[in-house]
Amino acid sequence: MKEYFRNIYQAIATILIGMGVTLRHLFTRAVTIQYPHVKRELPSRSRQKLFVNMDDCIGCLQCARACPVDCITIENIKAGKDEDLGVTSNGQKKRMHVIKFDIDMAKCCYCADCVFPCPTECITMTPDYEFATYDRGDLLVHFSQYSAEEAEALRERDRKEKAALAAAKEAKLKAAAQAAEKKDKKDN
Amino acid sequence: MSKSNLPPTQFELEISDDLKTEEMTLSMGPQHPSTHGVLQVILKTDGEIIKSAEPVIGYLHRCFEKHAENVTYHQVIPYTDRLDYIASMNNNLGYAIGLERMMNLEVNERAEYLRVIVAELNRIASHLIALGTYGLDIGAFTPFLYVFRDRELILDLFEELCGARLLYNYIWVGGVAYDAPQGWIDKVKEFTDYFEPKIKEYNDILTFNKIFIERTANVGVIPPEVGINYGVSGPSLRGSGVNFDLRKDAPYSIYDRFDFDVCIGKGEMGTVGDTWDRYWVRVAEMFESVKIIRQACDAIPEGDAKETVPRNIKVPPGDYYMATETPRGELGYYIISDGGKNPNRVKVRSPAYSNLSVLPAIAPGVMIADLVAIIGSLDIVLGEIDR
Amino acid sequence: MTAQEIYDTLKKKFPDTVLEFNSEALQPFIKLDAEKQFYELCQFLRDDEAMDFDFLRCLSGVDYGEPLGAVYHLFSMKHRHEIVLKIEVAREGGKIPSVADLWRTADWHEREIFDLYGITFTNHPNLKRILLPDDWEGHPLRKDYVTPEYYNGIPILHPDTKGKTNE
Amino acid sequence: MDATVAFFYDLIPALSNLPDWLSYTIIGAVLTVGAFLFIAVFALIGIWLERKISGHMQDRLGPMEVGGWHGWAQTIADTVKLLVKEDIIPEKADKFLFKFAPFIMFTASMAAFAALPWSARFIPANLNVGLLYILSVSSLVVIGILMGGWASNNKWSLYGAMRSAAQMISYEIPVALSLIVALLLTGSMDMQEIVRGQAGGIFNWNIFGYFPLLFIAFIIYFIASLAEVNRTPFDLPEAESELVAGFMTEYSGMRWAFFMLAEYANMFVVSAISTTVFLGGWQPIAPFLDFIPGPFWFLGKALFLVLIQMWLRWTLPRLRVDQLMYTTWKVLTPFSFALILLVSFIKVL
Repeated sequence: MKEYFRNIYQAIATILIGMGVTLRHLFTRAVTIQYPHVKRELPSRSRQKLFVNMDDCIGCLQCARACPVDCITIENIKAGKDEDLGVTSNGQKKRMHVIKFDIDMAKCCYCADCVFPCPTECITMTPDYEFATYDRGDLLVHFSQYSAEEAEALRERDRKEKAALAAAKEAKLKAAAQAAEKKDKKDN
Repeated sequence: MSKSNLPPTQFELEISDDLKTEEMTLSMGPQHPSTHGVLQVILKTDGEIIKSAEPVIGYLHRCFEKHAENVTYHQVIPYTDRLDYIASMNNNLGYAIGLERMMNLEVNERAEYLRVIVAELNRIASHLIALGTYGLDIGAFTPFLYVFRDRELILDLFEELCGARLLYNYIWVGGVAYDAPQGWIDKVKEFTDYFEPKIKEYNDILTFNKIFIERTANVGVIPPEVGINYGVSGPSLRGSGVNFDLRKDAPYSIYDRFDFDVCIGKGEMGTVGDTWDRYWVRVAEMFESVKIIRQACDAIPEGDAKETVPRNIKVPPGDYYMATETPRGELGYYIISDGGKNPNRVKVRSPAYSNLSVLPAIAPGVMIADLVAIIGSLDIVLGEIDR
Repeated sequence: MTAQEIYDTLKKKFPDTVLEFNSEALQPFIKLDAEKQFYELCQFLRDDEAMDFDFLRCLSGVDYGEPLGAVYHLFSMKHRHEIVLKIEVAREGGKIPSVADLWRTADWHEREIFDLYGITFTNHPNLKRILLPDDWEGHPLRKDYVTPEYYNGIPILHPDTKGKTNE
Repeated sequence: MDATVAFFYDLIPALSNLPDWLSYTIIGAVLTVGAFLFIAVFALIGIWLERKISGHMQDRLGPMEVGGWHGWAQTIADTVKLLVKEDIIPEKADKFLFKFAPFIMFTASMAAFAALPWSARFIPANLNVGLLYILSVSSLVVIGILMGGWASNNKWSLYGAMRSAAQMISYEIPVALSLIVALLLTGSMDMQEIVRGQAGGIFNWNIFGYFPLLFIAFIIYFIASLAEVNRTPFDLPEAESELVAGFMTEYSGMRWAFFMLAEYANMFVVSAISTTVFLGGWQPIAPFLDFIPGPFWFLGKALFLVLIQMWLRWTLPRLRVDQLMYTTWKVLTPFSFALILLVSFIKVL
């Protein structure tokens, strides 16, 4: 019997305590913010959208290799001997035409693993978080500064160079083989 | 209970023979408000009383272990974040320490302290969610938002530290990804001072509420032998009165330097090992975490936290099982290395996986409403169960 | 008890089952033969007063290249000691006696290994797939597993969506 | 009906020139439409209030966007959305019962409005057993819930329906018993009579009669009425964390909106009954405040009780089924019996 009344007393008392808590909160300031109208300043380390400063990129592929989800695609063309592509802001010489530097933000897992290995600190995560789109394709960001024609021209040049190189190599091999043949004949 | 392994039941139904009853099969989930994700439980019920419950998992399987074999050691870390997404820091930690032990790597002192601070902060954040969702399962909505309010502050701290709010990729092999920014340690201290009184508020509105106690005490009792036999760990096992905390029993990182208690369930409101005890262990653990964080903040040395991070992770061939105490229990990484760039095998012994497996043993005989309470008190995260 | 002592005791009691002991490794392990008295050995480990391994921490399947294997990490709550057991079985038709009724943890873990490696556990109460759908083909964690292209007519491999949405 | 007809004849003298059947029909139709409009408006305001109160209790703001000032038009927007939503009936459902259930529930709660005394002169139907009438009509609600839950052909809905049947029938008893305590004091079931008996300021209200006996009766009635209208901590028929949405699981769109309307109408009805029986109905808080019209007091007091219902909802967890039964049969019912005994004993003395 005592237990019974104690239970009732406890129920009423704890319910009143709980109601006290909620009543107190009814008159405290809300902690939420009205998002689209009020925006929070994100800390500088905030990992949101990726950004690549192409002026500094040397096309070393470190970021693409570090990415655990393969969301970075880079295509490089070696610069010609007489071409000067300038230097990066920390003094490294650029040796590559980076004709393609695509980041698929739809795949990105925001781990920032690509940021650390970059030797020129050109790939960074920015605090920009508002990049929702209606089309998933729009999340594919092209960073390369080369236009499609320029890229194609460079590719063509590279193909030719490679072909020339291969031809030269073949010629060299042939010459070597001929020389060997001659030698063989001589020996015999 | 003897060592025979019959599942115990809460109470046997007494139904007279001439009463014609029929069992009903009920599929709870995978879309259900209180299965904490995509868990399905096939229930056989007699009225509201459950005859048997069979969890069906795998709806969130993301092939973590297969992935881990195909990426480099370092690239596994972002994937470990996604196991238990409520307590990512703790997931990073176990994997990193496992590899460090295999590589025999000393870790920078400051990094060790930072690791402990973030791991304990994350433990608080995770327990807060456990509290809130548990209240939600019982039907109290308001505490849920109070805990989110305070968890947000922890996430803000993390965001300032490493830029991410949920999936941190912060604890690396050999150290941490970022050193603490200026004044961050003070902010953590400020947070602990703010947070401690808040726990009393949760107690007022939820923990000691009579209805809440009635709903949770004496429900879903896991006897200690059963819990151990089923591999239950963490707060769920400690709620049954078993003193087993890897931070104390097999200290990793620098946990042996801190003074804290292991909280175990004492059956204050009912039987030892009931859902209220499991809940209460979590509340008490938040106090302990605050204690650890305070000590760590006071003792943290100056230095470069990234000093000991190796450029290339070369793991000698061998295998190692690294178990750490996450908010949910013993998280084990069984890592096998063949000396190559990628791990040969990363097996995750996820605590929630084993914790959930005890459900068929304790569910029979309880009501549907109690089943919800039991699932809530086990504090499962399906991301970790299904991996 | 140290791993060495455990090994000595086991070697004495189950000379056929215990194959090899490695104390050099980071975590000393005992290699066992699955076909001979494995279950009895596990029962002994659990029930013996001096052993009292009541907590099966982890049970992992491993692909060792040619053979498949299972690794048991045992822990005693009372004595706070631990031991690692390793088993190797044949790639095709490998069988291990189930310990699910000794440690109920093993129930789900064995199902998982069956699911992902295809090792059969004899006497398991409910051996079926756990993580993957019941009608999945193959055992994905084997090293020689080839991802199928379709599952029930659903493409598995993600089409390369770079630059466009999937139409 | 006579009082109401007289009231309307006073209001619009032209009505009295019409034949009786026509004027009665017109008055009836006007009252029905009025009640419906009142319920709709009250539900709109009530849901908005509920959102705002829960928001502020939880340290947030609640709806703020639609309509400008504190999102006042949010519920209106939601209603429009519900109205234009696709009407989905599960294929395996019992279609007739499924369609019918929300309206039964709504009709039952609306019927109770007929006997609420709004002011000294205005009561739609002045029955001499007004209280009994309200109690009996409002218990029809359970039929609507049971029908909806069964017809949905969903196990969760069925659970919700079964729970609500058990719950509401059990809670009828403490509701009725605690009202009897007050009736003993007033000696009438006529709503107007009950209110008139409480004239003369706050201390003459029934709640303070034989203090604290009737105060306890009021608390019992309030708790039991929470169960009657399925509010937390007794919201087991809905129990979103256990039964998804209970008997409403399969409902959407307009039919769901009717369930919602009925719920809020019920909230108002039970509050109105406690206002009438315990809190002095349309009587002002003190005699000198007589100049403020009755409906203001009546509405104000009822709204106050509705607010307390909301306050409780956002504070408390939910009971389990057996604990719910425990509460009614082992706590509320014995207490109200004891009160009846005590009050009648005192009365006899």
